[in-house]
Amino acid sequence: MKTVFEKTTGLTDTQTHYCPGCTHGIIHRMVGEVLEEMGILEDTVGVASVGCSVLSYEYFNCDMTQAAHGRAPAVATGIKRVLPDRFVFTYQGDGDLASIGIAEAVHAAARGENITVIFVNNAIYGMTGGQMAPTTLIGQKTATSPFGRNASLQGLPIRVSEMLSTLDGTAYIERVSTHDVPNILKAKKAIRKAFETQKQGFGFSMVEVLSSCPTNWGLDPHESLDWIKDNMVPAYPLGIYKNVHKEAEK
Amino acid sequence: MKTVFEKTTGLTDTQTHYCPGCTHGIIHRMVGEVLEEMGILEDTVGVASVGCSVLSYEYFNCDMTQAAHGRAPAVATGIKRVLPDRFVFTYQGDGDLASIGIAEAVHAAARGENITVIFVNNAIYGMTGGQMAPTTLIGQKTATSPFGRNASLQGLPIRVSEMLSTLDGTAYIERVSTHDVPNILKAKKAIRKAFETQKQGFGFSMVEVLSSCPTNWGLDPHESLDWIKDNMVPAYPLGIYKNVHKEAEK
Amino acid sequence: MEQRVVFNEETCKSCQLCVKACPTNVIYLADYLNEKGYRPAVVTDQESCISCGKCAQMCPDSVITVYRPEKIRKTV
Amino acid sequence: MEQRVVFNEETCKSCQLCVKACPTNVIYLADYLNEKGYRPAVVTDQESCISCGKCAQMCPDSVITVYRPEKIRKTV
Amino acid sequence: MEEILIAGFGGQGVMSMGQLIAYAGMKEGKYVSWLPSYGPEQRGGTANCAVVVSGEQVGSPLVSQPTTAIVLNNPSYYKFEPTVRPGGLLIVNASLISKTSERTDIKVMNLKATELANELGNPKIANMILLGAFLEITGILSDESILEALKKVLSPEKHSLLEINKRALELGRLSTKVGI
Amino acid sequence: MEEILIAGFGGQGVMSMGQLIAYAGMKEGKYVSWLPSYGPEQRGGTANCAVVVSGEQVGSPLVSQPTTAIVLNNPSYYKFEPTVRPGGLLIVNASLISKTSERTDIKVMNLKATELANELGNPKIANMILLGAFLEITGILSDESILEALKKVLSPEKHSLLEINKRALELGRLSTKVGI
Amino acid sequence: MGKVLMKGNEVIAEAAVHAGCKYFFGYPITPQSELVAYMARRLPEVGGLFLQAESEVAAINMVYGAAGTGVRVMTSSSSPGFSLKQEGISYLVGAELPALIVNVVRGGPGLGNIQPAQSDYFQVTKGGGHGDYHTPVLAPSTLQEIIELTEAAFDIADRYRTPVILLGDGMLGQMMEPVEFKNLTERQPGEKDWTTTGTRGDGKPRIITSLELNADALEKRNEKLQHKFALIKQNEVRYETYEIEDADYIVTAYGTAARIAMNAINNARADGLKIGMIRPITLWPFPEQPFIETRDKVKGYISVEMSAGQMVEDVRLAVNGKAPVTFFGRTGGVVPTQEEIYEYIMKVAGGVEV
Amino acid sequence: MGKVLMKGNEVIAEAAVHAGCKYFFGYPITPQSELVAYMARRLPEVGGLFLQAESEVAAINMVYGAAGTGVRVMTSSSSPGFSLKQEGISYLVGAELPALIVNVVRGGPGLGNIQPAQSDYFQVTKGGGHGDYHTPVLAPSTLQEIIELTEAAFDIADRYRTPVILLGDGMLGQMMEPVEFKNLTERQPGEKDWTTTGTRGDGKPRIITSLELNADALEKRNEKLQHKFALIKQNEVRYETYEIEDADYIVTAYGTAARIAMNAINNARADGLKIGMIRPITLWPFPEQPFIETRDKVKGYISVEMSAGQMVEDVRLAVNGKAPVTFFGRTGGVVPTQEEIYEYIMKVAGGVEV
Ligand SMILES: Cc1ncc(C[n+]2csc(CCOP(=O)(O)OP(=O)(O)O)c2C)c(N)n1
Ligand SMILES: Cc1ncc(C[n+]2csc(CCOP(=O)(O)OP(=O)(O)O)c2C)c(N)n1
Ligand code: SF4
Ligand code: SF4
Ligand code: SF4
Ligand code: SF4
Repeated sequence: MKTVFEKTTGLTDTQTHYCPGCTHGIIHRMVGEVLEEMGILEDTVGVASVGCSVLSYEYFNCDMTQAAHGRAPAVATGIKRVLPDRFVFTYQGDGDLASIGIAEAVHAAARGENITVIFVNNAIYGMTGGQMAPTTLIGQKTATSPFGRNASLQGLPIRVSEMLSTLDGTAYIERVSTHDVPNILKAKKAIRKAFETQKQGFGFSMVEVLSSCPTNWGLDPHESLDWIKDNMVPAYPLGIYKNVHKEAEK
Repeated sequence: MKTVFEKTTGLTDTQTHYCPGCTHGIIHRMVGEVLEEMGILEDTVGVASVGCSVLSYEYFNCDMTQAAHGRAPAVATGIKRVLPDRFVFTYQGDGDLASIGIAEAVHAAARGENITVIFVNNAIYGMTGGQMAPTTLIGQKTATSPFGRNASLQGLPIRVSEMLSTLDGTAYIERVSTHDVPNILKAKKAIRKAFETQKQGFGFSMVEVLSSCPTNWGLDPHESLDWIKDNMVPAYPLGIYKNVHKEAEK
Repeated sequence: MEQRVVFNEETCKSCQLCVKACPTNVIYLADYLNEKGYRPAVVTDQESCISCGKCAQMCPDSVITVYRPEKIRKTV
Repeated sequence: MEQRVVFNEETCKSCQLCVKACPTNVIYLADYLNEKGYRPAVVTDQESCISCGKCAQMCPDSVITVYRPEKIRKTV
Repeated sequence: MEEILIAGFGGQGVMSMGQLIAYAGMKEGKYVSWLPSYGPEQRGGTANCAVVVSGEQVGSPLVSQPTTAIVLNNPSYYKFEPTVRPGGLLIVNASLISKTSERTDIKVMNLKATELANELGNPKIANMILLGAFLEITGILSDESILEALKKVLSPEKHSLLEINKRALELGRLSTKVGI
Repeated sequence: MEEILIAGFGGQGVMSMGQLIAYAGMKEGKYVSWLPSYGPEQRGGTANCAVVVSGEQVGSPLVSQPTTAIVLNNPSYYKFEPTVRPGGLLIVNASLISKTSERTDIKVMNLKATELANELGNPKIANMILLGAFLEITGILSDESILEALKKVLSPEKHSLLEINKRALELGRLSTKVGI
Repeated sequence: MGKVLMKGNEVIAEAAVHAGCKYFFGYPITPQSELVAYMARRLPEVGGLFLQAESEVAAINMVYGAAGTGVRVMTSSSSPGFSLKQEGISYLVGAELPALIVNVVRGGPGLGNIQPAQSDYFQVTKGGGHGDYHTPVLAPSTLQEIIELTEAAFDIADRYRTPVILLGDGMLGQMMEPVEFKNLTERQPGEKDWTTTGTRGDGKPRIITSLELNADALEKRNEKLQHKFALIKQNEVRYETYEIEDADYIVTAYGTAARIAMNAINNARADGLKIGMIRPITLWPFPEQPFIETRDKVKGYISVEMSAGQMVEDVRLAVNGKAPVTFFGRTGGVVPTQEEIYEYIMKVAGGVEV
Repeated sequence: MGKVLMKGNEVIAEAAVHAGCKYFFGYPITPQSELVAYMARRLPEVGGLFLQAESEVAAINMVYGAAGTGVRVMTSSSSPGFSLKQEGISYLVGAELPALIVNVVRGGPGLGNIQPAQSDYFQVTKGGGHGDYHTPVLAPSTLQEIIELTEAAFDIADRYRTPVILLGDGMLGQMMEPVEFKNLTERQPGEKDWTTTGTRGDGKPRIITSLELNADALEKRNEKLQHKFALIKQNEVRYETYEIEDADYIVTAYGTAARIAMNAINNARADGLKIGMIRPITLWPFPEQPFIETRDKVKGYISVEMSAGQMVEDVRLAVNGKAPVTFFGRTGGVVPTQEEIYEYIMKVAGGVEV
């Protein structure tokens, strides 16, 4: 028998605390696989943020630092500037990156920090029990938008990939999804590309991954995937927003 | 004799503390004139930020609140949400808005706060004695980029108007300059347009004004205007980046 | 017949994403609980598994290992 | 001749932006200091001023007031 | 003073069981408190709440040695079975918990509540059956108070569920006698 | 202990005058300190610095009652003329300051330093002329120390300016005698 | 209205609404998120406004803006988020703006955990931000008291033009207990002649600022602040005493620790020991008086805290060496049981001094 | 190298470089901007890195990241900016990361002004952030001492895995004074077996975190921290005494206030009064010993501060009621003159107790 698929050594054996069907687990796996496949697990320092993924430091099989809420890109900057030859990535939710941490994200991007940001957009705050995120969709009900997000009250969702792509320091930015296998395969390619970008020293790379939160969306895991497809993908178009590799080819 | 030009009642009689030839004074005058001309001085609350313009609360002839460094858009949000029928504006430098305060700016913009931001971009920190701003040009020497700003070390300048324009909550964004009389006249029109945007309740309006800092650039006032024209304008193209009025016409 | 798809049952959380992802519908939830209190996903009809790996791609908890039978070349 | 362009000399900071902006080159710096220690901008040749207001547009310190003579219509 | 600990998976209704007791206690003029476990750890594992019903002002709402523990799943059983105060009561949902307590210093009640609930046509009200048993054995609160509390806790559109809840309570009470 | 206050517009070289004194004092083995006024208020108005030259460890580098004040513009004159310690010295750049002190308890030296500097061909070295006068009257430091300090303070490419600075110092000394 | 069963976090929110607070700016954080969620639902009902800020920093500055218009406004957070508000709190004090700031304390330092703690005592009482300032700090110990103190907080804030801190902990925030909202007349802030709402009708432009470049002038302002602090010390001290008249030993504790300690004290009394309690309700100003009145009579004080020992310093300052002061504490989110407090009391009062 | 004349801010920077610090992350703020500018020029010369952060919040978190790799790293700020670092400092303590944090204090609260002050004493000594923590605080009073203490700060930071604060003020930062960089051997941090630099060669993955969801486990960690704090208290207290042996009154002051007070004391001695001085050099741990040794002999203590009275609390705690403690302070950026301190001493020591 040939092994078609087995658990990556990029992850530890610790079982995750994520809710059943939460796609954080899929994204973890992909990152772990990329680190394993590129052979850089030993040369990587990951930065866990505050959110459901805070304990990701127990799951990724590499050195990990836990950062204050929103500050992962600053922490990553501190690490990378001291150790420019290591791979440094952050793993951040949308509350972490797009709300409290948008300044650190914008500036790491603008400085062209040679780091990789895995940005998990699940349109909600998972960890704290389902509050509105900057990425919450119009009409979406959350603990802090109980009547549905209302554009005139709470404004419109921030499309982070689009926004950061306007910054000259960014090298690779792609938005992908986890709602089915073909998209997951694409997502992994994007993550690989992002780490390759870092390897080549091109600067700031980010993969925005649309992810589910069955618990706080109040849907079962499979419905959640449909919700991503039907509601999030239209609001957050998938695709490559910045590609230094393309530009380099020119 | 007919009066062609006299000092606006939008400004108090207090003499400013700005350096000779600093264009902060011109921008103050334009804002004061717009408030006077629109007849809204009594209905306006301005928010002074931290930077050379911190004392602008003594110069604008309307109610003023002084905000912590970078937080003027949050303070303005607090005021406007309580008093939606008043005009609320912030007056912020590029250190204040684009560096420490970028999160508050992005989020006020994303929420579509119905406020007007006067964003004075002089490519440097004036108040603290000439340190690098996020808008400092490549190669520009400052106290904290003594060898000239280096893209690979300090990243590339942030073009704030371009970035914020990607946010759906923004209604009017224009970049103007103060380097000669025709541009000053255009700048004033833009400021007027921004306040009109607020009047009509369209959401977030911002005018980015390219401004000089003769003292910290080490140039005389007139050379400084040339420096804006020759160096800043190419890096920060003038023009309208977001125009809800145009869209409304469609 | 050898196992084509193996579940580390103790780590399964019953989310059923594998169940929905499987093109041949061979995965189902067992009628017992694992230590964590979840009904683990299982496959009994191993022959029907086509070793496509989709369940494993979809599983958030890296529960699944997938094998493909070697092509057996017989030289007559 | 009436004053077309009037400087509030005490508030002038000698920056000379008005001097450069003036299309008729009538503004210059006085040879005395104001209380703040600056040589204020002044115009003596008021006739040459065309009341264009450019100096005032350019002045960061709102030092300048500009007047235009009324057109005097004589009915013969 | 009753110090009650109720534990199980999230979704088994352990939190609302506790709130019902507290509510009913309040209605009957007692001092009460309710304290949930909270935070992310409850996600994977167990959720629990502590209820104190007392004749005096409640000091600590924390319950470390319950007079009664009601446990609805295996992990909760292992965690709380040893903590029950000598002389206290342990109520076990035997449908989901295989172990039986060997403690002799406490009263143990094993109830196949999920099966019973299924019989009533709604597996979700296993918690009410356990509650009925608790009320029967301790006798600290009347069914009326509990049902009044239920009316408060259920949103109006769910008042149709009152009836089945009532029946579940009764079944729970009954089961303590017939020893199901 | 000499407590010196030097004040004028930014750009008149008041800060560097103070640093030269401190440097020279240090070279001569004295305890010294130098403290600038700082912050935005100096932009529009006056800049000043305080220098202490002492035989003992300097406690406060602040100078509220100077033994010598050197003032280079009107606002500084008004601010500091009254603060000079009785028996102290006030040196005034009379080219830019019209008032004359009427105090009789201090020594006042009015010097048209800017005119003198213009005569030397560089209006910017008025400060050095005033410094020369200060050194001559107080005698606390030698010209050598000041010139050595100047070498430290001037960047190498500006060492060509040493000569004119030296002449300015001498002119300042001289002027106290001839009473220019 | 009768008694209702509510979560502490929700009680704070509802009490604020009762106190006339219509504006809330905040950011979610466990264990106070229910407060934020409650406001999101509740404030629209009373014509108020709830806004989720992008961060705690933004939230406190939104509060600053809103407070400047004269309305009653609040924010709330828990320890790490509260730390982020320090600059803003210092600004509120400097600009003399009234507001309510809630800290539902959790285990620290750093990210710590989300369990109940009292380890932010220093931060809230000594001034966690820069500059010479204090803010009144109210520490309820029951949910009913939350109602009373939330209202008092807004009144004090307006009366003295100062931010006020309501200090709870995860247990108080998460627990339910019967509470009654007595027939309150909705309170309104009095006339404020310093607000920035546009000059319309009120004359000359007004300025809200904490800047004063001139040192002498800033010192004048600071003297005014210090005078205000002295007034608050004089007028607003609150505390509760229990059986201190004949006490040999006095336990001192606040908030959650106090309610648990109370049980331990009752048990000790039942066992014949003369134990009393001083429960500070205002942590700043700290109630020195009951200590001054008892310090020459008692054999000692025992400070019980859910911290490594913070309030105990204020106890020592109040006792001023006149009697021994010992400390019992649990940290990191561990809530002490009444049994262990009882044991500690027995150890100390039984003669074994610690 | 001989004596050189430098600004205090630059001395801090150069001393840090001498101490082997090659990484600086910071944000400009008066009156410490020269430090930032100096580092921008200087660090590239030694193969180090200077990075201007987008804010103080980002700066302290960059420091957190860099500290985790094991290098010597620092940031600096002044009061409002320092307030913004509180969450980050609490994280550094929680994750046990060594770093140097400089606060060149200015007048507050709020935006205040940029003149010298000592009004952040509480913030730095009691823990301005959340949670049970302390950080060593070193307060130099001359520019020469800055050199010594900056080096000590890095050593303490590494030895105990803790952030250390160097506390100055606007005057110390802005003034020039001769200093001498003695022939220092460049210090290197020792081996660190807890860094996250990639596992390459060092085995299993390592984790840097301050999170511990389990309360009992977090309490264990906190006990470890408290143990560390106790060790620091035992080993690292620094202070200077002056003529305390025969003193009737002892003035206590630190930093700038101490150097000014020293002149006043000398004048008082010259006038025949027996005045001594205790100058705390570490503000935390506070030097209790010299107070304990003198408190039964002296007639009183006078705390002189550029604040409304903060360190005076620690003095009271150390004196513990054994002698009167009075306070003299100026605030808002006003630096006291030696004359007024002298007068105050005369008033107190002359029998008029305040
Ligand atoms: C300074 C601070 N503020 C708030 C929190 C509380 N908090 C923890 S996680 C979180 C939001 C997480 O949401 P997101 O980043 O979207 O990640 P998710 O949990 O959805 O994966 C918040 C607000 C905190 N820990 N620290
Ligand atoms: C929290 C905080 N950090 C830093 C400062 C110091 N500071 C004052 S103004 C300023 C920068 C101002 O630059 P900019 O916004 O560009 O305005 P300009 O002075 O150039 O007009 C800084 C860093 C401060 N006051 N508060
Ligand atoms: S709360 Fe949401 S994001 Fe968090 S683990 Fe559960 S499903 Fe995933
Ligand atoms: S420092 Fe620059 S920005 Fe500030 S007032 Fe002077 S010229 Fe203007
Ligand atoms: S996807 Fe994984 S966790 Fe979910 S049911 Fe299948 S095997 Fe279990
Ligand atoms: S532009 Fe204004 S300030 Fe400048 S010189 Fe002319 S009048 Fe004076």
